[in-house]
Amino acid sequence: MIDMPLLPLIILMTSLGAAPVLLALPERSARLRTGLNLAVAAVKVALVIWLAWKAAHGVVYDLRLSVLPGLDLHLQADPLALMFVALSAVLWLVTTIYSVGYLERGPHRARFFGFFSLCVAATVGIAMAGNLFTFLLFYELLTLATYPLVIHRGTAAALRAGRIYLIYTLVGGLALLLGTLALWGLAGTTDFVPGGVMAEVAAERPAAAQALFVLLIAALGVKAALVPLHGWLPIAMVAPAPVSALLHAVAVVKAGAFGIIRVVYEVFGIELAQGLGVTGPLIAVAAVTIIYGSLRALAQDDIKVRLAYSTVSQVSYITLGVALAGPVAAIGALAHLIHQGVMKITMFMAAGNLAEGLGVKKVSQMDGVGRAMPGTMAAFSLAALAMIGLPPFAGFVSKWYLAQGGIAAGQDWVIALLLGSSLLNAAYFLPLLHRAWFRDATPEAANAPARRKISLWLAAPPMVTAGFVLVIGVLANAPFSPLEWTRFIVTREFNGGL
Amino acid sequence: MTDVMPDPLTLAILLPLFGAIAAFLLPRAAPAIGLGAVVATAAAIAVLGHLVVQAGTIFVPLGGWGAPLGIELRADGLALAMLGLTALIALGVGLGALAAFAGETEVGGQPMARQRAFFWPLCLLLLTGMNGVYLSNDLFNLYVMLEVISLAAVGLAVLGGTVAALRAGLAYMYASLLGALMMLLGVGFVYLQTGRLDLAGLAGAPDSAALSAAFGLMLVGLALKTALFPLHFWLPEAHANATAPASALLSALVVKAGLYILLRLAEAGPFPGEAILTLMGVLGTGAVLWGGVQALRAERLKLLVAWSTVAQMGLIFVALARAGLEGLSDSWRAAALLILAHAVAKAGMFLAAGRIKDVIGHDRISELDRSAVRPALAQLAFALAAISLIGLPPSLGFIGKWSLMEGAMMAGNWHWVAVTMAGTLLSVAYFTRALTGFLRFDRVRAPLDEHRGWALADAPPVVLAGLAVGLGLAAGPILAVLDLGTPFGAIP
Amino acid sequence: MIALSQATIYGLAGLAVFGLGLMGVLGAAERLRRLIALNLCAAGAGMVLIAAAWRSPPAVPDPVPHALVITGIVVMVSATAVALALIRRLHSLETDTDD
Amino acid sequence: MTVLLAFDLLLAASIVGLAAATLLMRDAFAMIVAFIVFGMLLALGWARLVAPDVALAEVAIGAGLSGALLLRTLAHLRGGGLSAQGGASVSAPTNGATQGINALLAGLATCALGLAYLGAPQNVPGLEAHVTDAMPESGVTHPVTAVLLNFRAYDTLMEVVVLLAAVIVVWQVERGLAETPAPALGTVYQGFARVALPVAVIAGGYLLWIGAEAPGGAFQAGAVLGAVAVLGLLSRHVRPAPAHRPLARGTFVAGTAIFALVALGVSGAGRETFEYPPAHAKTLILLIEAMVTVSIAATLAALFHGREPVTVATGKETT
Repeated sequence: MIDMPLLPLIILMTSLGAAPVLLALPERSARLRTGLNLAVAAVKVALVIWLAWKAAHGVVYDLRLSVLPGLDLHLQADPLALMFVALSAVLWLVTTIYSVGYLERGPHRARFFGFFSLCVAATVGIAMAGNLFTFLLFYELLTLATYPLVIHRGTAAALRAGRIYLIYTLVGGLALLLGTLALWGLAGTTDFVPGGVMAEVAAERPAAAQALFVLLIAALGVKAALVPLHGWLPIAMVAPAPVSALLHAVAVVKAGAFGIIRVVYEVFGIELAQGLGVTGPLIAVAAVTIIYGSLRALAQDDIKVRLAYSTVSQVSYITLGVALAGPVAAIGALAHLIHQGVMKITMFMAAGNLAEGLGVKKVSQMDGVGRAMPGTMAAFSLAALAMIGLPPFAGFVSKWYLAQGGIAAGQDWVIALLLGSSLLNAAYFLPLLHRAWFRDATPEAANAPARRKISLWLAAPPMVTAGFVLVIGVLANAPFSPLEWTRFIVTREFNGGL
Repeated sequence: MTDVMPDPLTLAILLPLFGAIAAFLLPRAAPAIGLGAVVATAAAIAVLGHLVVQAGTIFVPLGGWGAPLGIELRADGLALAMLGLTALIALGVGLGALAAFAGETEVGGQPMARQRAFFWPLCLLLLTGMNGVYLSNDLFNLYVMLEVISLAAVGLAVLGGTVAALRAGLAYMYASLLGALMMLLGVGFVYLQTGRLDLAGLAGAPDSAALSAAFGLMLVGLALKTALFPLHFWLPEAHANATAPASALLSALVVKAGLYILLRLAEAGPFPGEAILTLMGVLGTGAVLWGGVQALRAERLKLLVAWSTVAQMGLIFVALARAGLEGLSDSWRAAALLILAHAVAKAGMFLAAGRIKDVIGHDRISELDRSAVRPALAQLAFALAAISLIGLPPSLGFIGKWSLMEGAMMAGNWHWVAVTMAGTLLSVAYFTRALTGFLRFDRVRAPLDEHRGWALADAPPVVLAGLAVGLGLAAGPILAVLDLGTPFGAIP
Repeated sequence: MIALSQATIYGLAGLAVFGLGLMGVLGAAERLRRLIALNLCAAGAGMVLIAAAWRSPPAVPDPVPHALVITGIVVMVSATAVALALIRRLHSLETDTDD
Repeated sequence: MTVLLAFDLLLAASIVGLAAATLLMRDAFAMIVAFIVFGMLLALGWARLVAPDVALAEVAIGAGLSGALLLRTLAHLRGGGLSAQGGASVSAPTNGATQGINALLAGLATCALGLAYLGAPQNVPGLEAHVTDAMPESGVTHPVTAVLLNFRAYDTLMEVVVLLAAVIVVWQVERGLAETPAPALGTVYQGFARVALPVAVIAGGYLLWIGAEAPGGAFQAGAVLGAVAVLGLLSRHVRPAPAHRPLARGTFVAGTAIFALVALGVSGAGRETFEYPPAHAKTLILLIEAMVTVSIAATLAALFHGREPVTVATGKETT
């Protein structure tokens, strides 16, 4: 195969370049738009596979563009980046298919798909950012690209949600800017380097290093929805279903979590972070978020809001695993980054189908929907069971590693935390499944005028991702499974500490 | 310089002048002549750029006399960057003007045909003045150039012919004249002290009361011309009530002339003290906050954009002050980057605002969302420009703000970082008001008129705003151009 | 003690005229009056320049400031004409709409 | 010496006094008259400082033409039916306290400037020595003309550009034929005009010619010729009509165009822009001055007339 040093850039440009074209396409050119969307998404998956194949064979990708003296825009394709890029490429393809069906007759499709594409480009940029400066750039781009998606419906409620979303994320972005500036000022570099770049600074000015850690984590914690910075996430549920799916599975929330991984491992270095005594508070925050999110989820009647609080809780598993500072926990964290994405996207797409097909938006309306939409609800149920942590599904694998990691780190209480969380997960998901499968539909619901048959564009994607949930759980130990990949990454981050 | 004939510096000034003359003589052909002149000027600037890259700073002693007796033109990286910027914006605004003045008549204002005919001579005279300022190395000549700019700018500000525009134009005229006259008296004091008029004459001058008076007068005069808070009173109405292409030129370019001269004065030195520089930063802070608050309260879109100019100009002063006198030899870069960023973005934004106003029929912010017609591309251009003005990556505005904050942080001046952050938040808040109007749909009564494709009129704002965002990636080359001929001496 | 030369006398007078003009610009409410105040500022600045051209009596005065002031006068009359045109136009429009 | 010094003191005091009086006059007409007298006295002061060119320019343009422009505008404003007192339209009234603070600030600033002026060195060499050295190569013998049209010709070109800009803006702002005719001159004055016009033309030509060697030059000559044209307008010898526009436009730009073309044309072959070949310097300078004079005269007259002569469709044009 020929060598393509620009491959990461090309992958970025597939969606970045498609965005303006999609935006400029007239509203009526629906077919052209769909074709372009799918083609670009498919090409991207192919390119990512190619990139992974090359990278696995030792090709190093490293692209730099000097922006200011000493500051580069830096794209690279380390294993961690590859993992996140692969996740976003695959899920983007699925979500694009779903969106085509979802927005079939809706207004502003040009705008939607343009920004949708931009959003994925930002995610790819975040994944492949080789330094915090580049990360910041795409992090802000993500904010901007998602805003029009969140307010897509253009109602007062949507705009209010959008405003809250913007305020949270832009303030978080400002904090990240300040943190990046401070890192640049203190360490003289913003590069992501395994083992970190802060050793000297921490030795000389530990207080400054601690402050910087807090600042950066808080900045990223906004998007990662760490309590108490999570306020925007449940409100942003006014967005159309595919947007919520993308936001929760790969784009926004994951960008925050991914940033935390980069900062802890490659800006500070896990040992330094431990030495600075900042991982302990981070564990505490993560633990509180896990429990708090679950408790709030219990009380929600709106399906999407319940799922949103579930995300608050589940994404903090990643933070927890990172902060536990052991290789096993790290594997759990990284694996959960992928697993949670696949599970959550399934549930959101399924929830969207319920709303589209049956007009069901609340838990209390879910009686008997399993019989009305068996495929969709099967996918939903599978993902929910996985989320609870039932073996052999994906969620179980990551929770297993997290628990092991907790023991390895001497924090046995983590097991209690995970068990408690799983119980709560069960408490807020099982009633849904019970209603869907074991109760009869109320007569009004059965004859509701909102009922319509959903197209294959909508029905297929959640079933496909549910298939992923099954496969990555059952085949967790197969080569090239997400779990194996994370093992490989963690080996690298911990300098062969496994 | 004599090997090239005639030299591109003079051409950069005289080509637009010839264009203005031709456009005035042949009103019907004015748009074609105007665009041709802008392109020719850009070509001269390209030649000049080639020379500056090769030789560094270039001096042209006009008439062969040389300073101090004669007037010298001087071109270095900073001048080159400003020339290029001005040509770019003139081209963009000129193309935008083709569409903006395409209609027949406007209620209560000048007939469109007259606006079209008079826009070009004035625009080209403005270009003559701007390019003259960038290349000038002589204090009195700078005063004359400022007056050329003033008259052309006033003409552009009142082009629409409405009462509001005329009132604002007259207030602008008075402020502009007073600023120029202060500059003139300052020049008198310089002559009193040094006996010469070239900028180089300032360099070796001893610190004295007369020189302080000269600097004081010139700084106040230029602050008035650049609308530094609290001398900004004339700007919002003048910029908001002009027709869109004129607003774009006024906001993007005209206010920059004063700033540029200020940079040149600071370069020539001796700058009258740390306290004055800090005061400029403090007033800049005032502008950032007051301009931001007023933009939040503005009822019309163009007024919001005009107030944002006040805030952004303030930010440029903060950039100059960010690291004190010691740091001035680097701070000017941050200021220059912000000048470039603001110019490109604001030109795009005003053109976009004009398009929005033309298509929707008004620019009342609270009622933008009632319109069934949505000029999608103009709104996109507005949003893109806003990204740069807010300072989000990767825009040029971001690079400018980054440089500002980086220098302030390195010098330990965290208060300037805080001001920048506050300004950023304010700008998010006020631009979101406009975006909300663009994106809200539940108050529309009539069926929505969907985006149906491109109109040529959308291209200039979209391209300018896109450049404002994209040029951030070219910050490296831009900085390299700025450093040609090492303005402000060697890099510290 | 500063020698009271012609230059000093006219220079200080020029500053005084400039200052009066400044007060007028800041204080006057009428358009014409403010314009005349600006013209006074210009005259004052011109006086300072001409005074700066004045050396000890036997020598020829420096012609450069003279040329500058002539330029200044022409520039000022141009600006005045523009301002007056604006004033006239505004007056017409305002009296029309007031009716 | 002391007598002269006393005269200077008295003159300077009168100048300042008239400046103050101008601003304090309540009646707009009186204010303008005071301003014109101020200009005359100022010219006298400049003559005392051996600046005859400047004095001439001030009388002709600074006081004369500006005064005429102001009076014409006042006539327009009063023709609009306003009371004599309010002749000048009132903008937003400023409150007393603000006015007081402004006056105080302006006063303080002026005092500070005065102190700085007194502290400035009195005998710094200016550029006179440079001028004297370069005079032989300038092509003219009068130093001020040499500065204006050779050493700092670029400034002068831009000054003509300012005039051009002014007339463009004025035309743009106002349009239409004057529906209320300019204050016509009585028959006596018309007779006077018939005699005065040719005399003034000759005087203008002379001023232009003499400028090369003695005080005078393009601007003064242009002002005199401009005054001729103004007189022509007032006496109805000249009636601007739409058909005159191309000619008028051509005349406005001629000075600028020739000036700039010569400046560019002489460059090359080792010479910079504006660097006249010594052999042709005088000719070229005279050519430029002649064209500039014509342009200035036409421009000043147009500024006085104040509107582009176009026919406006509507019966009652909202001028």
